[in-house]
Amino acid sequence: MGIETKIGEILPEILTTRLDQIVNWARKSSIWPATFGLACCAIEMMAMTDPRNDIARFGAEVFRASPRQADVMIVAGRVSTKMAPVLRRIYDQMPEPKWVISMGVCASAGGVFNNYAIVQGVDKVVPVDVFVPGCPPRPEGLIWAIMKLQEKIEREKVFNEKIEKVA
Amino acid sequence: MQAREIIVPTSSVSMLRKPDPLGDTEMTVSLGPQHPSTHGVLRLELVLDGETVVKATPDIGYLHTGIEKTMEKEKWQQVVTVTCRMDYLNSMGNDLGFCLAVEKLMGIEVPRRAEDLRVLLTELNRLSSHLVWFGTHAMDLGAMTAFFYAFTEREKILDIFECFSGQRLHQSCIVIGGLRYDVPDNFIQLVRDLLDRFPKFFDEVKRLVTGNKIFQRRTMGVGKISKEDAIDWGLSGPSIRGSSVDWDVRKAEPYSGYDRYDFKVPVYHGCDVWSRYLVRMDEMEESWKICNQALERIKEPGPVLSDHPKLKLPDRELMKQHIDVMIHHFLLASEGFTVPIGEVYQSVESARGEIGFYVVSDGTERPYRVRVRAPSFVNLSALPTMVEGSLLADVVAVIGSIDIVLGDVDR
Amino acid sequence: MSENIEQTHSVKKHPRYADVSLIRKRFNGTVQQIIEAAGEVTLIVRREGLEELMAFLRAEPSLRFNYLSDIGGVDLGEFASPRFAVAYQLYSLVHNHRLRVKVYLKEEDDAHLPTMFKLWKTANWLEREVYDMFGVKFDNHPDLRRILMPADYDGYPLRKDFPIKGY
Amino acid sequence: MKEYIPVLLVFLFITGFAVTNILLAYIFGKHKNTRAKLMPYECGMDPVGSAHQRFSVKFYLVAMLFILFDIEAIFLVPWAVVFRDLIHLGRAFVFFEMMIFIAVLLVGYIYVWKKGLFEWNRN
Repeated sequence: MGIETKIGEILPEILTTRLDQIVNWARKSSIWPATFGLACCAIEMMAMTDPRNDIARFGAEVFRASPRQADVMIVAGRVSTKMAPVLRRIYDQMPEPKWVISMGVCASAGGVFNNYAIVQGVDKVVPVDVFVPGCPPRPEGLIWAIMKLQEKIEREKVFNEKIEKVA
Repeated sequence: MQAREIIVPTSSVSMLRKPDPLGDTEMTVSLGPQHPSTHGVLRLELVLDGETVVKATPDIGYLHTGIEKTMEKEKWQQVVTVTCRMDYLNSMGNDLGFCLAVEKLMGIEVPRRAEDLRVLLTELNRLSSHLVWFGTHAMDLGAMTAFFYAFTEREKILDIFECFSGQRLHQSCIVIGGLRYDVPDNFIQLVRDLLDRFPKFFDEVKRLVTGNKIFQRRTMGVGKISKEDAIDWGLSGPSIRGSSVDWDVRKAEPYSGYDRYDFKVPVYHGCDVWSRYLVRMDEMEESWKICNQALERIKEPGPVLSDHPKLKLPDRELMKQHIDVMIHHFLLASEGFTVPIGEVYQSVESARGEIGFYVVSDGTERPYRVRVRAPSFVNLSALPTMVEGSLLADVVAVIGSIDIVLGDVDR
Repeated sequence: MSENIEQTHSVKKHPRYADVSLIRKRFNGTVQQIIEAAGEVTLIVRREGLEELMAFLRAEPSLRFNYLSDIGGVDLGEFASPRFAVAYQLYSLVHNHRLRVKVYLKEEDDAHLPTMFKLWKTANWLEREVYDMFGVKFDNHPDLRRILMPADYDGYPLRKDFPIKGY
Repeated sequence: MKEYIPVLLVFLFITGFAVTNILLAYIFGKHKNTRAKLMPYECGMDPVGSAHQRFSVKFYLVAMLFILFDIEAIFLVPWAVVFRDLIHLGRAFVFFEMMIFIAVLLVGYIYVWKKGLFEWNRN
């Protein structure tokens, strides 16, 4: 693992939590989503960036096309079985600290379509951090999800991660 | 703990690159499923010579949802919730198409007020769909501000949809037999405010993009398709009206009372991205005119659901006294109604073109087969002829000009 | 036949569905049945004479079906003798009338149909979708492969014996 | 020589800022080089063909032209800055001296234009 876990052992606990908070504050206040608009939720995702319910207030309005520069992948829409390997590939190609928001019922659990073509829930393909209900969820619903993700990032431990001895 | 990832030393990745099959300067690029300018999950396999596109083969199916299979297990009245998720930008156009097909099969007359309301709602939906097209098409070519103008105006239209049906995108309020419920009383005032403010917004936006020299240079003479090719490839809607074919389903086969409205069908003869752009901009004005006329008509109250025994639930008081009315109500609510055996093809002018519903019924309470003729699917099949020989940057302009929605393409 | 001399009027008032007396005379052998229901005309046609009929429908000045709206496949049931039905929805931009040509196919003598790509280029993708969903083959089609399902998918989803959740 | 100290300081500050940023990111970043992550990004598909191919020459020519005319613009800047101090040599002389320089480059520009290097899609 990275050098930061070594630092975690040297520095006392109080110092690393302070360092944690700084790093987490930096990460949470500018989450760059990767454009992964699939279906109707993508239209509501676009509506989230328009001047009325503006996501720029939370620092997440820069939609990066390439996964290399993205922090969060908002899976917006129904994931078909033909698209699942592409989704997994894009998730793998995103650099670490990465998160996934599964937007809408179709991404979270297959939604209205319980048939041969749709993956019943995107957590079968990638680990998901925040699920957003709604079909499609309102733009405010997605902004709520990003705020929930920010709270989750704040609580993450960056430096003094306990190293489980892998058998 | 996450499954252990195999840490691979970077040096061994180079062997991953397969030997270059073509061997010469042509390069195969995948304008792939995850791409900002493909309006969804379309994949274009482009063979490029320098920057000129030599060969383009669209690869679709990345959003295939098996909607036609799902329709076969839904009851007649439930299918509406699935059709509006196909072309999610013009959901009311899809519902209207399906409902008209079934009404034609059952021989049902829809009350006049329901027809006018349906026209008003589908035209508002066409406006909101054209605004999304306008915003993303201009943004693909670099004009960022048009997106924000268009989406703020669209939010006002979605407010009207929400106040009326509780849902911004998939209203499913158009059902077989008319409308699910009547409009609230402040609906007419909301639409009146929207329609009064629309011309001022539209002129400003027109100056912003139509008058923009760069936008004109990027779209004139790009993505040409002649009139014969347009008819041969089965284009429809604004894409075919940009190649000088004067065909609009609302005029050719008027449905839901469209022959009572006077509006012009814009046709341009440039056959390129620029003329398709102009067709859609004029279409927005025509839709505005239709909305105004429809708004006058829905002022006087009236029923919105046809009183055909299969469709209208009997009223509660009568149900309390007679057992047969109770049974009728129970069967209707639990099992749904049956549609006589037969097949019908009904097409409707959606924002992207002619969306056709070929409904086959075998007399039970579920449709036997619903085949949807999706305009984006057919318009996309003509993309290679428009794109081969042009530059890579023009591919983005052409995709924007045929205004495809991948939910419509892949169904 | 140059196209631009024909002014395609969309306001011309015409019977919405074509009169079939001319077809009945010329193609008595291939046309098995003519159904007029729900205000629409359907020709039930045998597969053998299909190509000449379609070429005639497209070229005949009084009919002039120059626009192929749709090709729809129907599976009539797992054990039905003519199992598949393929319906061509034809439309004439010039005369503003429609016609449906249906062909019934038995599964035993491997359901195949001549391609309509020569007459209408839009048939290319429409036939590929019917092949993808039903397994009806179209001989000398430019490139008959799956269009919506993944390329190596076995099974034809829209057949009645295909379970809705897939295998 | 002394007046070049501030330039040196600014130079040091810039390189220092850039280097520390990259170094911090490298040190504190979590490195997990899985096979999928190191594969070239092709919109989510498998990479086909290799990127090291012969490009057509017009890309190189356009780059060279840009550098050429860019340097021409850079030469104008010092001339414009000291223009007032050279007034005593005679106003017309100083002005036309630079115009000759620009005229020479203009001949090159017209030649390139007529050669059709700017028509991009007629390769």
